[in-house]
Amino acid sequence: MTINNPESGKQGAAFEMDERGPVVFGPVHEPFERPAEKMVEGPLYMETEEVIPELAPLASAEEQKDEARKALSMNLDRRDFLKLFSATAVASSAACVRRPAEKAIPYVNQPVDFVPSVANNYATTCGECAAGCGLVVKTKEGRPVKVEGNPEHPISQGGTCTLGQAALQGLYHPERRKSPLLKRGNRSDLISWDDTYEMLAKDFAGKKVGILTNGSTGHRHQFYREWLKAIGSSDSRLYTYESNALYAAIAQAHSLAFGFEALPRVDLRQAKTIVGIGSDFLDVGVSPVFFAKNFSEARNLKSGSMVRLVQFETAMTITGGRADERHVIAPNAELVTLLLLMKALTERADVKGSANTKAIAKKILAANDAVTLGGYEAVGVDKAVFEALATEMIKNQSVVFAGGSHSFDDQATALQMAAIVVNELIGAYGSALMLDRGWMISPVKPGDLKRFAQEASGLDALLIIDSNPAFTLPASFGFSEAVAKIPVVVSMQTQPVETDDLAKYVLPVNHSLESWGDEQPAAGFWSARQPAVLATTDSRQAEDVLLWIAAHMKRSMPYSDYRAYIRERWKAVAALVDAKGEFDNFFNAVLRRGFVGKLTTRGNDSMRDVTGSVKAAKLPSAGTLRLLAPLDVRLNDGRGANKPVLQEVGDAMTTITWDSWVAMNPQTAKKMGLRRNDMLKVESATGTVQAALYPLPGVHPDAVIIHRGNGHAKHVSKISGENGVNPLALFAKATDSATGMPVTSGATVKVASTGKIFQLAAMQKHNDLANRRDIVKKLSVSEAAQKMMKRQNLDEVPDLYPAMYNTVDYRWGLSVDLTKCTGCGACQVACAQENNIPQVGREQINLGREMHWVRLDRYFEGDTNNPQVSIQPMMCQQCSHAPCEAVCPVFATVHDPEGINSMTYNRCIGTRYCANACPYKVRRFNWWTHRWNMIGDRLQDRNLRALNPDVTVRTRGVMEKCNFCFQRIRDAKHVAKVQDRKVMDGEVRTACEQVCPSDAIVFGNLKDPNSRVAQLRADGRSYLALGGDPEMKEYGLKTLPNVSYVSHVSHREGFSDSLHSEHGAHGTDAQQDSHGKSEEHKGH
Amino acid sequence: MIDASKYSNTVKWEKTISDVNDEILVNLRNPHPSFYVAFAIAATALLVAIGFVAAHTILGLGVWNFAPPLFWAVDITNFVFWVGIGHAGTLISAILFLFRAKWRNTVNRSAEAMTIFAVMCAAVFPLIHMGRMWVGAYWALPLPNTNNIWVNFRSPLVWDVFAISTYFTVSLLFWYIGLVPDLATIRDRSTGFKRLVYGVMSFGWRGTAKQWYHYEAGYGFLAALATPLVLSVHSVVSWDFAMSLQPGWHTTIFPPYFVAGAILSGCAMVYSLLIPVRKMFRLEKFILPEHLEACIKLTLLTSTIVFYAYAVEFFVAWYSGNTYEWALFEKRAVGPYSFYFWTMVFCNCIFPLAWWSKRVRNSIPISFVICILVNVGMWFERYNIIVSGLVEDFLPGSWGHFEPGLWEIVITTGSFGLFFVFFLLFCKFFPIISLSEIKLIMPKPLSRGHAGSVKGH
Amino acid sequence: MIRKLVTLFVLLVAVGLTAGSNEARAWWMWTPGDTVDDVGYKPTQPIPFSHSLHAGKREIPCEYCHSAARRAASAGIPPMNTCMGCHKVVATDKEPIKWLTEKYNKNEPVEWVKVHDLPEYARFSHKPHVKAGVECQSCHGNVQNMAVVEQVAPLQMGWCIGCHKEKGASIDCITCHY
Amino acid sequence: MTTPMSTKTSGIMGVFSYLDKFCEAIENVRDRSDFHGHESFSPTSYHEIEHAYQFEPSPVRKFTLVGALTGLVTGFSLALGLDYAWPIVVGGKPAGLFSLPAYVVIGFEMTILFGALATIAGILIMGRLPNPKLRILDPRTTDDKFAIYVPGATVDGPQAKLLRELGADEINATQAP
Repeated sequence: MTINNPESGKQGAAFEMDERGPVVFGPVHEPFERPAEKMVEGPLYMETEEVIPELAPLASAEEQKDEARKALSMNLDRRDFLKLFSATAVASSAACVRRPAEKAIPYVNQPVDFVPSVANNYATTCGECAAGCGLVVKTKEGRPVKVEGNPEHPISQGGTCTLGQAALQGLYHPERRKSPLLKRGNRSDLISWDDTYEMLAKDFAGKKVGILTNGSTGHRHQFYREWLKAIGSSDSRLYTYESNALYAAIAQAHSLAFGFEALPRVDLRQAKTIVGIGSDFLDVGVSPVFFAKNFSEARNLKSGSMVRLVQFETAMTITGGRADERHVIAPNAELVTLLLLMKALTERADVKGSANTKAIAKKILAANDAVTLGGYEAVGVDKAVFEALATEMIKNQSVVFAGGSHSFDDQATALQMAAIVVNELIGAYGSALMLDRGWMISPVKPGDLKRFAQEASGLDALLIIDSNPAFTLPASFGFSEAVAKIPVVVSMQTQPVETDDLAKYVLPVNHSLESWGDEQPAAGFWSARQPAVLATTDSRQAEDVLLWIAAHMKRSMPYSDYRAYIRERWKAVAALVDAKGEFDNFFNAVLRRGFVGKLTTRGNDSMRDVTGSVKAAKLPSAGTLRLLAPLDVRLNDGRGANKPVLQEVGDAMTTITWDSWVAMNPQTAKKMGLRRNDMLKVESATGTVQAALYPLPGVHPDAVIIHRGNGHAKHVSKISGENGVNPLALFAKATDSATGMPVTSGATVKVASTGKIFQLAAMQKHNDLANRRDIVKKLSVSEAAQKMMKRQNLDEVPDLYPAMYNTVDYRWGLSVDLTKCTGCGACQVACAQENNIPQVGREQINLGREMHWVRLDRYFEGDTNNPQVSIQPMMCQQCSHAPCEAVCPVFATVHDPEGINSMTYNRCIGTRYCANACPYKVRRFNWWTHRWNMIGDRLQDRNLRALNPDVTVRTRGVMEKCNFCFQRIRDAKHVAKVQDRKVMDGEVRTACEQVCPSDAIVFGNLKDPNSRVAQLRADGRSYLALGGDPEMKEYGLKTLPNVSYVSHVSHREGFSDSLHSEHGAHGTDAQQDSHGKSEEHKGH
Repeated sequence: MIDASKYSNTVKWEKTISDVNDEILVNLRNPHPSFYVAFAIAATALLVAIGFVAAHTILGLGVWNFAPPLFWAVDITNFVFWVGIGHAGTLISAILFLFRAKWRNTVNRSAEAMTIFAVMCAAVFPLIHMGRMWVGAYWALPLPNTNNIWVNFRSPLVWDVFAISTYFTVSLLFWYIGLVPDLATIRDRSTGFKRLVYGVMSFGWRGTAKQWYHYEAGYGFLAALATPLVLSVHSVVSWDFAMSLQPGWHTTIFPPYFVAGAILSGCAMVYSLLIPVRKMFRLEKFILPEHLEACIKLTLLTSTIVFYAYAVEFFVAWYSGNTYEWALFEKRAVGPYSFYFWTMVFCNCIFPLAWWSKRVRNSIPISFVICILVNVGMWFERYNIIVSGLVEDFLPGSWGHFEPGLWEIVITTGSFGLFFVFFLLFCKFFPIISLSEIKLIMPKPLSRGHAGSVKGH
Repeated sequence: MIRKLVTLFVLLVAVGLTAGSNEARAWWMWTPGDTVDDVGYKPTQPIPFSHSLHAGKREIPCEYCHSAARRAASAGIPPMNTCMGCHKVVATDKEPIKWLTEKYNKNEPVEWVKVHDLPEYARFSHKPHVKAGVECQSCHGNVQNMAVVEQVAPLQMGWCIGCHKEKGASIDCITCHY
Repeated sequence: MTTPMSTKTSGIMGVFSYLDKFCEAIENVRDRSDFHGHESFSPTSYHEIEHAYQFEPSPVRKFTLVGALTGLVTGFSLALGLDYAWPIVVGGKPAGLFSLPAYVVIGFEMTILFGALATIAGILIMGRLPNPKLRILDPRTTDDKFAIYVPGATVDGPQAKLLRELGADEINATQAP
């Protein structure tokens, strides 16, 4: 992290900010905000209007604004400057011995807040999904180079998900349209923005104009409604749509149950038991980072216990992988399962909840009597399980999460309703679920899609803004047909999408990092969005386009631009948080910090009788294969598919990149005579798709899982076009009646082999631990609680050589908590962005040549039908006795006195001996020249501008690997040196630590015994990978890594024992399929 | 004072030293047509491989088929294989010289030539496998530079650089110093330009008693120096593996095991080269069955050592109780790479057992086939060590799979092309059998009766 | 005959060397190790800006214009508004200043030629060096006496290392290469 | 077959066919003053000839020893010296004496290399090689003949007579080498 102007005061940024004026932040209540445990020097979040006080202290606010305007207008120079600065001029004549002359081109007028080669950070809000996580965008020379989570932001708490982390690749995507497009018949012409406004103004005049847009919790939808009204249409013609149907279902259920359309905010810190019924709250859920942070905190071993996650699911999700108890249920049996749980609860006398709730529960159970009687067998879970669970849930503070994208069927809203009832019965509302204070705003209005389907035929014109329903809705939904009848369709997108094909006008709009805006993730909590860079192509902010159209229609709205609108609306926010003083100061301070809020409260509602919504639950039909089409964690509904970095982060469970795959239970596959990589034909009444098989342990025998996200049309993107398949083609027209959202789970399919083989680009070739004991160590909770009490010194190893690190101030170390890591892959994306790691594409991945500096090793153990999952992030272990260093003939990799195993790229000659010698196999070799400046024929080629200028770009024939983000250590040390102090704990955060939504990674100085990482390393639960069993005086390879792992702790029965028994020796079927036979040593 | 050689009593020579020059140097005039065919094949293989190497230098190493967790595969297999082949020459010249094994005099010249060309083939692989050979060639040597940074003398690869270049230099000197008198012989038999060339190459050797005397002394010292060198080179190469922590690599038995294997492959290669060369240049009367049998005996000896090494390696893997080590060995024997393992075992250990029978030993066709098989087996031994040692090591999450692809095959073939091009050129332009040394073991030209007639009288 | 051969050989070598010398030099230039230093490199700049006048005669401190040196990795080339700060009134009659003013008014930057140029893989930061009290002159030479700036230090790794060893600064590879 | 007769003979070649006769001749003539400066030629290095001359041990061994010791010192000092110039920690092993075992390889290889080069130099220097001025006197000596060259003698001189008595097959007049 870079402090922009360290000389301005030794107090650090946080104080300086407060000195700036009478800015009052609304009190952010417990338990919402994480208390600042320690002062951590953070970045100074710059916003575009700011001026460094010491340089221009006297300028008035008005002048400041002008100055900033000028700075912005200079951005053109800035970009040219960059172009010329970074590009080397053509080599001079051959006679000249010198390197080609480079030009140094300064600004004409340098913005006052600009120091060359020092990063400016801008606080903003992520726009990749509707969750509204806070971001800090690091810009160098005016160019965003890294997106980080805003550590103070209460929603994301510093984390970002895979998708959010990859926002930069969206910003710099070379396929973004350069200009508006007008389509006439088969022709499409580039038109100017002025013509666009003119033509659209004519087209819209006096017509019934509608807007279909993606979810947002901020002022955007309100603006659209105002605009619709202003141009003479009706504000009811705003249709909001998110392909993540969970928003609509939960909001609808709460609307029905409490008459209040919202999503409860979760607080898991006190929870002891979490029950997931087909839930994917750690995968996609409704706010993945917020949930992951919450869950991770609940996973802390506090006074010897931690939250227990019980998951009932059909697919093998990341959430299920974290479960302490996992039950595989039949496809679409979620509602029945929940009813069985409800039954078990109501049968207990000590059940919580009001009498009203109990009565409703009884009624619901009575209405579904037929189902609950025979349910156990159909679901596949014993009655005893529910009874035990009910006891536990009542005894402990517990919560139920139900539903997810893989279980969204026509009973989805009913499922949520039942979940509300169950949560009432266990008293989750008010403790783990907050509906009365700071509830989460639904980004969509439930039922909008249903309304759209009904009203589309009546529209004269439709604006589709930042939404791609042509791809994300099943073809059977009839979206394309409905839209085709609308005379004027305008598609306003940041990137080319399938929906553009339906439109007459295709307008490129700003990426969220180029936009103004805001989100309100929780009621009363506002998160601001400001541009970190001027539009990188000739795009406009969608809202500004609308304002221009209105102006051309002579129906101007009273705002010069959307920023002005936001400012106007934020006056209300200022009032909400009781901000005193100048509004300008307030607004500037908010932009600087990124958010403000004072949680809104409301009274409790008693539950309405919702029996009618939860009747006629259906028993799943056994024996037929059912298709589930979950959202992909990385690609979401397909919006991430054109980003190579996301395609290349493997799916957590299968480690497959770049493809769609068919996940099936290994035994079902075996029975059908199918093997891994067999190209399958998956056929339903409405269509056929072909994808290769991956037998995935833990999937229900009747389930066929194909993730959404891939299968884009060829012309949409060179990267995602014709990559994989879209499973939605297999779904017949069916919707969840309460929300109108299409069903994406449970289509009956037939699966047959095509006889062809398609090599799925799975990064991991072997899937279990092969009975090895010092790789992933596992502990039961009680053991862990015991070990936690013990301090240990992992570096105490008999050694012939002199001790290291005696004379230095720092010894950098990293700790990875295997209990917390979910395997989401955000660290891989962050690492790729920070360290300029190239993407290599399917063929190379198939060979095993992925370049991730951090590998996510996923190990299955135990029952093939319901395996234990361990995920181990494996980055360079920075061994103190590194086997790789001694073997390098040219000192290209040597040991830094501060513990970093450094890699000098320009010294490397490519013998690759180091990589062979590395027992962790974490070194990566550049087999090819990676091209950075264009999307070439190869998918992995990336935009030159997205490169981090602080990190050397590696050439062909060079080894590379994790170096603990040394550029960050370097920067922090320079700052500390200038301030005559040591680097503080938490001042340097590696990209992976920073991004981790689960806080599984901790980096710091091992020489400081009080640093977080030193504490963790000394914790009895920690161990060194391949470090043997130090308690038994057996030290393994004695590589003495500076990376330590905190053992995987789980409530699972016999969890730690599996280490020392034969339990783990049996290879899973997925592995058997790929290797022919189980070839593991069966122990001694 | 003049003893009849012990050998000349047991070996039945049909030729005298007067026949030596005329009949051995026949290659300089008129080789068998098969020579040209062989040369054409070898040259084609070499040229194709040069094209492939050029392409991979331009495109990048990605064209090869190996990938993490294997960072070495067929490239280093070939390197170790050729270094191993290169052992026989200097072993035969130096160690057997010191042991006064006379049969060596018939084969040492071609064996030394083989050594030099094999080491050249070997040295090519570390260079091309880096992809950017110019950088490697420049930096892997301890040269003064503006960076003020030198090579890492603790790296086995730097040891390799030293060992291989020393071995190559010493072998070359040894071979060439042995050639000098023979080059003088050729000079004396030729005229004009050819005479000039051979004259320059022979340094003006005259064959005076003084020269022979210093020559013999120096040759002896060279042999004494080369003896530990022979044993060290493959030890150093084995440390490339043994100095890492990889299961299957990190073992103390590697140096003797590698040396024995190298001698095995070298002797087998000598035999399999001698048979066609003997035919092609009609040298049956000089390279006698007794000499061939001696070569086979040495091969058999080293084969049993190798057999023992394989067994000990397995035993130690089991006895150590190291999960990683034993899992690897188990996998070698029954895992996906067991084909290579069993090929190696059968070719290197089982088939040579047939040589315990004197009939088999003396049957040239059978022995030739077994020698070829031993060479195949030795190639697979290195392949087995490298590939199976890397493919599935410590962390199952990093495991991979490897099968050689087009580039591997073409470049391997090309290395054989390179070898045979040089070897055949050697056979064409140099005496295949050391003229002066074979004269030493032939019946001495004595006036007292039993030594046969002297030419011209 | 020998003489002819030798002559031919020598001729061939000479021709080859002559033709290849530039290429060979160029090749060395790209070799790792930076064998050719740039000492004495003295490119012609767009306008004859004289450090000896500004920094020497007028005694303007280095950091007045290169103000980022103590705060950042890059010392920074002063933006044109820094020049114009004085040259709005100073020496406005001089040709180069007229040219500069014209460019400034047209909002066009001056394209200076970089004199001190490190390879991209060597990461040098001015900040800690300034903090450690290293004089600008110790690497850049007596710029205050130079009418046209030229490179005086080789700026090669060995040179850096020499000073780092002498001053007891870090000589770890990763200090500059990451 | 034979060297062309020259008008100016400066010596004679006594050519022998049999090794035993040749050795006998050497034993007889080696200490004679009228054979001073004679040279004997043989097709290969029969030890009998060396014995006949009763040579001292060859000085080539000194070359070898000096070369090898130089190599040993060079190898170790190269490795250690560069370590002290820039001590770099690799694999937890500090530079210098801690890493000495690794440098044994370098020292050893340099010993062999320098020793071998010195030995070759010894052979060449002691054997007066290469020397283009000294011509071969009878090409058959590299084939199967033995010969003794006596400078200054004539075909009908006493030396020729003695050689003929000792079993020389031919006595040819030759030019000075």
